[in-house]
Amino acid sequence: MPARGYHLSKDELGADILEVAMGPHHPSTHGVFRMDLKLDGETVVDLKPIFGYLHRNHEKLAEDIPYLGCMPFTDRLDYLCGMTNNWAFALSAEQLIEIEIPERAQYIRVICAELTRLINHCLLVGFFINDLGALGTPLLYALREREKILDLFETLSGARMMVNYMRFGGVRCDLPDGWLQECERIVGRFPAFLDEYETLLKDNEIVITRSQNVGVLTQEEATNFSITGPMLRASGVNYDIRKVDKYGIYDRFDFKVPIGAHGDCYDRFMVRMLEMRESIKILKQAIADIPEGPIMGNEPRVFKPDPQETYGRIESPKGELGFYLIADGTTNPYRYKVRPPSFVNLTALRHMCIGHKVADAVIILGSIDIVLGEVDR
Amino acid sequence: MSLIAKGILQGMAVTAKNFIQSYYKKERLPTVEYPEEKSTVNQFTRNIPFLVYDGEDEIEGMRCTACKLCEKACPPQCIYIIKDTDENDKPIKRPKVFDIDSSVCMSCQLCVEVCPFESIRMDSEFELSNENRFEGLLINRDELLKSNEYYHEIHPIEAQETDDRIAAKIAEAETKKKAREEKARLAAEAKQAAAAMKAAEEAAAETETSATEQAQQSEAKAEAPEDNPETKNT
Amino acid sequence: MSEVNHVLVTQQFPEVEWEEKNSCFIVPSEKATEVVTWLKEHPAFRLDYLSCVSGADYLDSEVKTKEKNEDGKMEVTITQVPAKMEAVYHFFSIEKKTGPVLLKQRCMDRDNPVVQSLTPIYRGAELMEREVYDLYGIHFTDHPDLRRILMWPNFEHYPMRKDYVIPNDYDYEPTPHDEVIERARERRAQLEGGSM
Amino acid sequence: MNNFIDYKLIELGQWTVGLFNDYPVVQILVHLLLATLPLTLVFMGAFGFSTWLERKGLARIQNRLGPNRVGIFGLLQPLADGIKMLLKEDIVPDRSDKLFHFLAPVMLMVPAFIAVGFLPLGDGLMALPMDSAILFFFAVGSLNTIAVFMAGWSSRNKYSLLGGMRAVAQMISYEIPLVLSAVAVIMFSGSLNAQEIVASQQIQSWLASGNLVKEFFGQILGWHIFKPWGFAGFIFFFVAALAEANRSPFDLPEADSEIIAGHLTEYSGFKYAIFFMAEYISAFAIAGIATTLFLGGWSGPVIAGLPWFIIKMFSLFAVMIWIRGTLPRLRVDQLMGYAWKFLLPLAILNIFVAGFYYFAEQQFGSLAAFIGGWVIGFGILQTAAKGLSRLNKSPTLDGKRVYQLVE
Repeated sequence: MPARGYHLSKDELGADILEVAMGPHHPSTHGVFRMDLKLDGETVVDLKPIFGYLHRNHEKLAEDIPYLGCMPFTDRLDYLCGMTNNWAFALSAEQLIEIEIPERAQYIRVICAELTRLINHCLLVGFFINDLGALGTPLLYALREREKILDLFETLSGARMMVNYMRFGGVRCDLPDGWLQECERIVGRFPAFLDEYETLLKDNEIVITRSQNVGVLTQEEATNFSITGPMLRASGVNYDIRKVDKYGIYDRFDFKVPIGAHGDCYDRFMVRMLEMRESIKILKQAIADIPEGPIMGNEPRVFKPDPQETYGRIESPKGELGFYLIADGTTNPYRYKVRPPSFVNLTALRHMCIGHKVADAVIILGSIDIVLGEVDR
Repeated sequence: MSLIAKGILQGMAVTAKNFIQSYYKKERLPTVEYPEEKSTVNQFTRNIPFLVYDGEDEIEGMRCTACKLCEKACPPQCIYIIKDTDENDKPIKRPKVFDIDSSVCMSCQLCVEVCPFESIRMDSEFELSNENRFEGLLINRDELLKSNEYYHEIHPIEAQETDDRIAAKIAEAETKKKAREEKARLAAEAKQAAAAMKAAEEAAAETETSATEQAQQSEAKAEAPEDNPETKNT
Repeated sequence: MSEVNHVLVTQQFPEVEWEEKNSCFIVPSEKATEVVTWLKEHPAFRLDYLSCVSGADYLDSEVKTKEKNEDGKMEVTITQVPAKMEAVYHFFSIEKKTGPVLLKQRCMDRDNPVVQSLTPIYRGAELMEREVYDLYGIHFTDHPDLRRILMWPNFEHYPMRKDYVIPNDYDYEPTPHDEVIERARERRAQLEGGSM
Repeated sequence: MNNFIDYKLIELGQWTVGLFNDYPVVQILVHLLLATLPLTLVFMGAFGFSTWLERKGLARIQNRLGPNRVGIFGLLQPLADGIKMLLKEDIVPDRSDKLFHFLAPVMLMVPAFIAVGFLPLGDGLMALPMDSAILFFFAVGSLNTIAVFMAGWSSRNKYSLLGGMRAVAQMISYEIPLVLSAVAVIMFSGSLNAQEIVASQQIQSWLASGNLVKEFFGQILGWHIFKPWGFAGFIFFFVAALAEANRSPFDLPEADSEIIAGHLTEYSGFKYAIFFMAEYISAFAIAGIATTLFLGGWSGPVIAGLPWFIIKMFSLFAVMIWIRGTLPRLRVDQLMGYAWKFLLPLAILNIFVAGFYYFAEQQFGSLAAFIGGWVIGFGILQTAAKGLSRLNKSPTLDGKRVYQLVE
């Protein structure tokens, strides 16, 4: 039977190359993302990522809105981590107007950011194992735990994901009564879940054979590809913006940065598991130390910063999330640029996938941890 | 890997534990069966804005004055306000049209934060599905208007705070008003006294100037709070 | 923001300009590769990590500066700022944990902006430069794969440019505001009338 | 005797056939119907029940509730699904090979039902009584490779094609360890007849002794799984059976996270349902044959016969569900490597172990052979497995890792 209907091209030896468009509607491209694969049998010989299916030109929108109005839009960048997105934007805008943030607000910000890290990492690990082919079980355990933290966010800010909680100079509202106790209880129980999760997955022979030595990025490559976040640390680079920039009050907490040695998918998975444990350490300290006091400096809602440029960045769960703002003396930002971690991390996708099997391409994509809201913006 | 893979068996033990515990541990089965059983809506939940009115009558008790601050603050521009006019085409402080496009609204609460009259607040109603994609999702003024009692029901703490704030404002306005009246009275008395004094002491003509000055000063003070917008509104 | 030892750079490369206001280097395109390689290798900088590539578009504008002259009167001076486009690079050093160092490639020709691509040196710039090309229309020479990235391939405009006019596409996605519906209807009638 | 259910069923059948003694042609037809119809109906029902069981079990493993809307405990869900599938549009891709696209589900279902016919459901209860039933079972079972490949090729979808190719490679590879691990059993019982294999797993001397306790344990202790080679063989057989039935962790032909649904991508409506049914019935068949070969077939205490067979078959199926709810999927090259480099040598070694065990039993008696077999035979197998996995391991795969925590 002739192979009519398949897009086949030949490689230099005359063998047939199968071109597969994986996505934009595919179970494991994590949104509307497309990979144009060229396959020799099952081996990936070329890969082209195609973006833009979720593009809404959020940067252009922001140019017509006052600074504060941009805040709810940042929630929708990486829609799993509203809190850290808020913080990154608030941090950059606070550099423009140079205001003091009250002590209590700083602590609340740290607590929220670390809770977000827990949410993001446990979801990512769940999806990663789902991409490996486990029928959703680890994912649903992760979702079960995430739900509790989302409930916390709902009590705090009124929304589960689109929090819009941080403001320039502080946070929107104070912690409700009993919130800290509830948070402490949930954080205290989290390690038990992590233990269960590790028993389920860490030593699993199939997980090990599938993910070790797949999608390896060496230290030099990772730096050169501008990789950030857990992915960079899995490659063995000790670079955590919480430690380097010490933004907020991160210098007050005692925590460590987990470092992988191989830079493969298994390391990325384990680094995230370990990061969750470190986040719990930070959370416990922050909950114990949080002072009473005001939560907001007295900054006007609408302000006109002097013409200047600023770049603020934080360690979001996915990597370096930066906001590059150009102010022109009006109430709206002249230029509002997001440096999205998952978009930049995708640069290395092609490099990591070539030579592996189709199934590996899927888990490598999963281990990068992308959210299309942030990639396409 | 030997004949029996230890990691796999460990994992299977975990799933077996979850399977069994899901029958008797609430923590292991967090599912809520939605239409029959609704998960308790948190009192801090926000979804779509609504307008608060006081008392019985929707229109009379409306707190909104159509100042359009929320319209300006709304990032996706889903609020649409037209000021009401009376029969003489004179604008009155009340919206004739107050539409919120719930398909566009992103529940950011910025409108609530800018509202100086504590009028627009967030609802926690989440069953907003509608058959009509366009007109059905456009919520108009009459649908948006909800009583203060309803507000107390869904957000008790916040509503109490709002009420306290309003009460404080009213009280402040009252005291200011009283102070003003008091001062006016005092001034009038002082004037009278001065006049009397003037009359009495025309012949003597001694301490006249100082009394007039005093009266003028207190009059100026009494007039000052009149410009305060908050006192006007309450 | 940490202090940048800019004198070192301007001594080495006299073409490189140091802009005090935004504390950034303005590098002519033809020198960009050389400067960046030097910065990457030099022990005082070791800029091994390119964090962010952004574009910026400035139209012709006037800047009013108020100054007190000798008489003590406020005097307004108006300076014309010509239109320009910039590709802005934020560098950090992972090794020395310093940064950011800003580097701008500026082109005054807004109609056909061309700058030097840094992708051969920092592979992480690949997608970000493509994005700048897509949204601003800045061409990067030596870029390995300069295509549209977020917009579709046969899209003609550059949406982030300041003079980009947002098309009236209410036809496709009407919202329930009466006014908007009316506008959509008008436009549809206009189109139908035109085509028929 | 305690397997009276089987005898009653056989008697019922004989009585029905006896009704038509005067019409020999009709009698043959009735005989055929009696052999096939109950089997078809029972297994179709079992298919429905098992989809419910699977969905419910997976849900509970994942801390969900599972289907609970249609009928009590959602028991009528399979029926609702069936009706839904029937009402759905049957989409055939425009450029597909329509004939083969249509034939593939049929082609998959027929061998699945034939394979079920070779299962010894009870004492004397067998739809297709045959001396070489086991051989035929494997022969018929390997036909579904062709069906899956037909489905994959004729759909003209790249994912289908990949799925079909994977299916062929996988099923052919796993056929070999599957049959080889059965060979040990066949060697030990000296017959290809399914009923005789079951009989060889009953300790006949204990059953005839009249002692109730001995009768009780005589039905259990003889199962091959309690012997070292039987235990190892059962593991090999079960693993290979998972691969043969396309069950997780070997569900590569329909790997949903990689190639959408593999060979099923372009199937919809009732054709999809037939695929589904055929797959479940082959899973039953393979669970049934594993029961026959290693778990003593229908033999069991108190009510030997059909009930025990069904219990064992469904337990194996439940284990399959459990595995599906736990494990991620293997990669295609690892899957092949596992079959050829690990299972195959061990299955061959297992045949030798079984042979030695047989002679040891003849020479030193059952108990000595049992203890010696577990110590020596299983030790050999275990060492071989460890050695093989060390040989196969890629040099860079280091299993457990230690992570640095730095400031």
